[in-house]
Amino acid sequence: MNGLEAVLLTIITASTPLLLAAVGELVTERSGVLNLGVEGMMIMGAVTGFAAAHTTGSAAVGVAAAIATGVAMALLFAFLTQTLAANQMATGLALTLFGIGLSGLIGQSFTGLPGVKLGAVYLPWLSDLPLVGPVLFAQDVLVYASVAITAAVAWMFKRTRSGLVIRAVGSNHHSAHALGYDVAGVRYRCIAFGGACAGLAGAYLSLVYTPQWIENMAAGRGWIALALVVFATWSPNRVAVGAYLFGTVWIMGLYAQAIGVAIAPQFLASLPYLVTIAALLAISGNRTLTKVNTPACIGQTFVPDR
Amino acid sequence: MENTDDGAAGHLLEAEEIVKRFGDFTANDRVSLRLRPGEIHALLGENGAGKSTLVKIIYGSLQPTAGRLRWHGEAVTVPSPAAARALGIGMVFQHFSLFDALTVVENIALAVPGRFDREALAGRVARVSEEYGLPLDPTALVADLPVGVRQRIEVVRCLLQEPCLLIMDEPTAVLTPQEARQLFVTLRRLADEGCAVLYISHRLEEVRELCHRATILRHGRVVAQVDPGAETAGSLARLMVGADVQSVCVAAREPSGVAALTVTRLSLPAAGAFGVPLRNLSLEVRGGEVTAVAGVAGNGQSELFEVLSGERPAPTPESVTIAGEPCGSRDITERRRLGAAFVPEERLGHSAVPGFGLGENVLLTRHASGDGLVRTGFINGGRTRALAARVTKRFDVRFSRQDQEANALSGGNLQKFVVGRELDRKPRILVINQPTWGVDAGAAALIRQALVDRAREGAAVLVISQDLDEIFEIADRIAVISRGVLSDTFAADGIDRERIGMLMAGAHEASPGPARDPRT
Amino acid sequence: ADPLKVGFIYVGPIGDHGWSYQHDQGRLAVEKALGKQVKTLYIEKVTEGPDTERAITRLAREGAGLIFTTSFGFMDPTIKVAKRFPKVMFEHATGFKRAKNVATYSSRFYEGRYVIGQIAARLSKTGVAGYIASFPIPEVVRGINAFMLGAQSINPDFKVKTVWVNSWFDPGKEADAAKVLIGQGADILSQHTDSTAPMQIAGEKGIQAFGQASDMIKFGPKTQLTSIIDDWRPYYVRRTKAVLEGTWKSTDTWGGMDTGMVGMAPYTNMPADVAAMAKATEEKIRSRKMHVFAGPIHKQDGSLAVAKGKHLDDGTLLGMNWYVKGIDDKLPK
Amino acid sequence: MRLVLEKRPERNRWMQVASPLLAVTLTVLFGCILFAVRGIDPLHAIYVYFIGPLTTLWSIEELIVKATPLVLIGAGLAICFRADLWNIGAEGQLIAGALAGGSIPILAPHWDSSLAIPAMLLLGMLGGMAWAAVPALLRNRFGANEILTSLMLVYVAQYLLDWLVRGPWRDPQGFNFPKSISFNDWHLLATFGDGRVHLGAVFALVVAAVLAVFMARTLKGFEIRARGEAPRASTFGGFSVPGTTWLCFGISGALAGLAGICEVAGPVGQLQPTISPGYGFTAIIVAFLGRLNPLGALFGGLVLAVCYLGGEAAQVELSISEKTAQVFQGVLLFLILACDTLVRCRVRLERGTQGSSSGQGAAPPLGIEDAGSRAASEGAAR
Ligand SMILES: Nc1ncnc2c1ncn2[C@@H]1O[C@H](COP(=O)(O)OP(=O)(O)OP(=O)(O)O)[C@@H](O)[C@H]1O
Ligand SMILES: Nc1ncnc2c1ncn2[C@@H]1O[C@H](COP(=O)(O)OP(=O)(O)OP(=O)(O)O)[C@@H](O)[C@H]1O
Ligand SMILES: [Mg+2]
Ligand SMILES: [Mg+2]
Repeated sequence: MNGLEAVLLTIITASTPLLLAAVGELVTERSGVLNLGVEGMMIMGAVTGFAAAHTTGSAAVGVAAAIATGVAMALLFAFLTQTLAANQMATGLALTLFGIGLSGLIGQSFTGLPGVKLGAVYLPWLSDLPLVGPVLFAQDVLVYASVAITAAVAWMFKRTRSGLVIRAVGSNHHSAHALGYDVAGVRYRCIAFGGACAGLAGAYLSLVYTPQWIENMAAGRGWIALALVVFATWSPNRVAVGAYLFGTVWIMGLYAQAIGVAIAPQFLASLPYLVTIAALLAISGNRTLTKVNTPACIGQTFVPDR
Repeated sequence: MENTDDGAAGHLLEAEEIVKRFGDFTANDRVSLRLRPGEIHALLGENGAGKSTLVKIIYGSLQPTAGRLRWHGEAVTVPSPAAARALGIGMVFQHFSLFDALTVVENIALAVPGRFDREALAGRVARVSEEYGLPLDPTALVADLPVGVRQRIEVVRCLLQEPCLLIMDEPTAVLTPQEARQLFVTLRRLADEGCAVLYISHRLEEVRELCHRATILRHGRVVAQVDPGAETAGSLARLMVGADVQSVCVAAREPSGVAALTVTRLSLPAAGAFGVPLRNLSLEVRGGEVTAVAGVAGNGQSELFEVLSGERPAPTPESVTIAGEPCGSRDITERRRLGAAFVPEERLGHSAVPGFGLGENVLLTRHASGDGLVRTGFINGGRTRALAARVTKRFDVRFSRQDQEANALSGGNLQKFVVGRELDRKPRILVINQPTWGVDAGAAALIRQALVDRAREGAAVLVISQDLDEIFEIADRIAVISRGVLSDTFAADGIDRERIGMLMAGAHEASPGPARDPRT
Repeated sequence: ADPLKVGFIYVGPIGDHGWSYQHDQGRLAVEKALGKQVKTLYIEKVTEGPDTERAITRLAREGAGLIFTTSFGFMDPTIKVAKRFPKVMFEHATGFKRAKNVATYSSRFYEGRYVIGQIAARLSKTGVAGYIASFPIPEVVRGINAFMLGAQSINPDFKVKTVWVNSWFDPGKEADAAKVLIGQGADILSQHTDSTAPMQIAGEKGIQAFGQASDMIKFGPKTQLTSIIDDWRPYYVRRTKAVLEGTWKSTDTWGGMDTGMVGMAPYTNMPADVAAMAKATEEKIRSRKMHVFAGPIHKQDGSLAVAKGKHLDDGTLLGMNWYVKGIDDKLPK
Repeated sequence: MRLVLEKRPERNRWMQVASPLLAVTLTVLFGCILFAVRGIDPLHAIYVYFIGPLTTLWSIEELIVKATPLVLIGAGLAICFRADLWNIGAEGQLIAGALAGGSIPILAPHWDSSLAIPAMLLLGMLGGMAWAAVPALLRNRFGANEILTSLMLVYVAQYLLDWLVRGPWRDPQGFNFPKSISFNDWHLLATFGDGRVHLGAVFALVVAAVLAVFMARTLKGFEIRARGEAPRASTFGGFSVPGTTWLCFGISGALAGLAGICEVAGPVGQLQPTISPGYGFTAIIVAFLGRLNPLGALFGGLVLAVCYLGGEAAQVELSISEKTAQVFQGVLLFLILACDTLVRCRVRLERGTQGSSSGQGAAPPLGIEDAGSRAASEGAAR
């Protein structure tokens, strides 16, 4: 394995969970809901994914369990914010705190056990190409899935009625309600989709990234995914770009050390967070980028008249 | 009254004994209504009489507490707007149901069943809009469109469904007289084709001109069904209110001639993605007069208001002066200290904090105006409440409990309160945006009278309004705003509706008026 | 008589399969060895900070007669609580502050590092090892130096590449670091962090690795060469017995292979001659025939650290903040 | 059947007090079920968890020690949240305060003066304020989302602290271990009796009371409340949006910084890589439990301290994992939010008679049901 290839592979691994979580949150936010619980859904996906895979010996079951857990967590959020009209920020924070705690509790009996690794899928012919072969075409299913989901979401927003309805609900829930769309229903589904993606991102952590269960293994990735959505101004394509850029920064700190750059490791470790802040600044300065996509109703509670 | 009581045969829609309660409040109380194909039927009533509630029930947005609907003589339930559309009912909402961030064709697609095919639908939109003379660009972003065009989108959206019943909730409130006339042509044509129209409006003259029949609601009950053509505007108003409406008494004016508020060559970029830029605005408001800025909503009125009030700074200090002081960069509190007072358009959330009591809402604008409400940073609760009591008493604000929260007040009462709060200060300059928007006749008369009285006491009053009736009732001088450009100011008795309508539509943009300096 | 209550304060979860796990193994050994004579109590995941003092006090109040506080960050709180409970004996791991009723203990992990350095030099084809390090503190620097000295005793040109992950336990980052190091040409991995992630990555990439703190063979049956094991069992049993017998005294123990505190997991996945060499070295260190930091040792800048015939004293080892000659990386400051 | 909310015309005042109590009660009930499921006598467990910590002087003192930083930070956050500003980086501000205030005992260890403690407290507050000023600045100047920026700064602060105590501020006599020198006695806060309750507890009481008055009685407090309720109206009232942002972040940052310096000059007594077990995040729950009222934060801080201490006691006495305490916190916060709905709305169970509420569950996760075509099919059926 040569150096460049290794670096690219590491970057893809570091970026995939971010992309998965961010694209799910993007759909949620496009429907006008801000779910700050990504971190919590992700960590719960990680623990249940690991537990299910370990118990059954099948990584596929693990992935399914992670998705189901992500959805369940998301539905809890949806019930509080959509049915009970609770504050979205506070509920999202609660979801994160709860997820971190509960995952620890569930994971107690699974710490230190070897996991089931989701294997790579070698695409025939393509994976034999030099450099691009192993980097692009010999990845695990979830890497392909992250790209496919992103493309599907982009297509959905551009071409389909579902995408149109989601954008409408996020842009003006009063009008959408007046036209007869079930605002809460649409949002329930978008939140659930976000949960499924976050769960999948969690599964990636505990089944691919480091195939084992470790407490708090999401390590702030959920928050970075949230920042990525803002950075991408709610565009699926830009979320993908952002996730990979971010993965690169994440890895570059380690890479710099391996080639012998002596900088305080604390500085390199805080680089991703500083870059996130810088990216947020860069994007909030650019008004044309934010113009069309920004869901105008984001974070607002909607209780329809009856 | 010849066709009110004949048999059920031939009726398109019958609403029978509809009751709608919101909590303890009854918005519709056993309302019955019948519509025939081809009939243009007016629904009249004061604010809060229950008109919108009734049509929302017909359109499926709301479910009745009791009562029945019949469609072609058969009992139906309309569980959702989609079901209503499937029956052939279309509706243009009082507050539009459009999406700023979507294109015209996407907005329309949201109300049209079937697969979402952008190109095919754009073709249909173009065809229908041409057929009815309502031109639309399907790819334009709604946010970039003026209000008149937005309404066209709503109408075209209904027409695409080939409706048997078209409901229009106050469609002309935001139109220029010319646009309104164009709409009437469309509506008459639809009626000729056999479509029934249920038409809600506060403009009694146009109801008399357009509608075949009228149902009048008061406090949620039907009080009369009449042939509007056989009534006068005055008699209709009496039916609606249940008493004679006082007209505003305008004393002879003695203008002081002093410009208390001036705007000079003010240009301002659009705020945010969907704002309107202001272009080279100049205006003078003199003491002793009511000056009005007419115009269709969304043409820069809010921007003008914000830059006058100081919520947005002007580009140069001199571009706005108050009482002779350059104020462009001063904040709203400093402007208030110079004797200016402001009443914005939006009552809840702008004029008043919805969750605060009336006392705290008095404090909102008067904490720095020398009433002793705040001493060394601490709020004097007693004085604040006393002041609120004074305002509510003087302006006849009705509420159920002292220190009631603002959002529990009805719209008209809240408007009386926020206007009263400012007038109580006896401001030398008053800027008020849409003073009686959505306020019923009684309250509107009271507010307009108070504005005129204040002007006659020597204050400079600037009224920004889209209601031409109101403007002609109280204004001494009139200017028109359109797409962020302000026309010259005309004496009220030297200009007619026709000319104002043309200016509202943007006529002065095409032919620059003589007052413009050709070099700029 | 009532059983002696023995308390343990852990910094991590006992399921971390690293540091706290190994200490908890010690607790279980105490229970097993002394049966009804003792009862053990523990609190896990105690943050090093305002909560530490309370957690220790709680155990003392519960009637513990001997309390092990098993993380460096527990040092000052241990001393504070010990003052208030003069009848309770305290044992603080890896610290340097003692009192009449506070003993300290630590172990010479670096001895094992010398052995794995030799193995690495024997087995590596590229002549480059990757080293995943936690923090640039003396303990870790000492380990890197010992590893390098061991390797140089076989192959004087051996190279080591270090990545600091700035954490004792961050599997994601450790995994990333492992991949980066492999990409940089390392064909053997050593770690001074606690998670098993590098072992798993090495396995995936088909190279060899050394475990840390505990036997990680479960996570790399084909990967692990050996592992340096922290074995607190003999020490904990010995000290508890001392309390029971009334012979406990405040002492400072820095035990190496000779005391059994540092152990090596079975030598696996390597040719027999390499294993034999490793065993021989291990035996030499255990029997004190050999000192890992025996002179001559040169620092990175070429200056002499210790002359031939002598070895570095414990004071220098405890404060070690320089690399030995032959390491190319700069030590981050 | 479906749950239907009806907005109350006015907030229910009785419910404002009752809802947090209801939430706590429900959490305890949840705990009973959880323990019963795990085969532990629920009544005994609840006693150990929630009553035990209140029964001895020692544990009450520890309760106060634990609650002190929570109340200080929670009261500040309550103000921020009231203004609809989401400062979730209090943990970072706490660290910044500890660093700024701790610089005195580390850089001037021999400065033994009665001014030393006040100077440390002041610097601590300034440090927290400075760290909080960054998200405020970024929001005011660039419109950057304060939730994300303040959170990212937590990580940065942690690494900064880590670097300092392993590098420049390391104890020269500490064998290179990551910690600063232990603060001299004259740089430690006074304690009460021989327990660990320190001056910070007094600050917490005073801060909660002063802030309660500040919010209810002063124009600045009014400004903050108005900003949260209706930002446009507050601008119209003459209050500048950036100004309020500065104010709220300033107050909450200063209080988090104060909590930070009180911790290091109190129970911790030095700088080290970890100085807080996540007080900055837990204080978010405290603020909500106190219904975003500074006095309520006192109540919230004590409830959470009981949760923590009870969790620890349960570990020793019942061998229940410490994670249970964390789950409790999460559940508690959910229940508070759910119960809060009762303040604003009436909740009714309605039988689903209308067509609009049926036939939605079956839709695939992404297939947003097409309202038009549904209507068309219904129309055809008729
Ligand atoms: N063929 C089309 N006709 C009309 N409008 C379109 C068409 N395609 C896209 N749009 C509109 O253009 C806007 C941008 O579309 P798109 O889906 O490309 O956004 P994005 O992918 O989120 O952003 P970006 O293209 O900047 O990455 C959307 O509002 C979309 O509805
Ligand atoms: N969702 C609701 N909850 C409670 N009260 C409501 C609700 N919707 C409307 N109302 C009340 O019902 C009454 C009738 O409202 P409606 O909108 O039908 O009046 P309207 O006749 O259309 O008035 P306008 O001329 O102002 O449009 C008003 O007093 C209004 O405040
Ligand atoms: Mg695109
Ligand atoms: Mg209406």
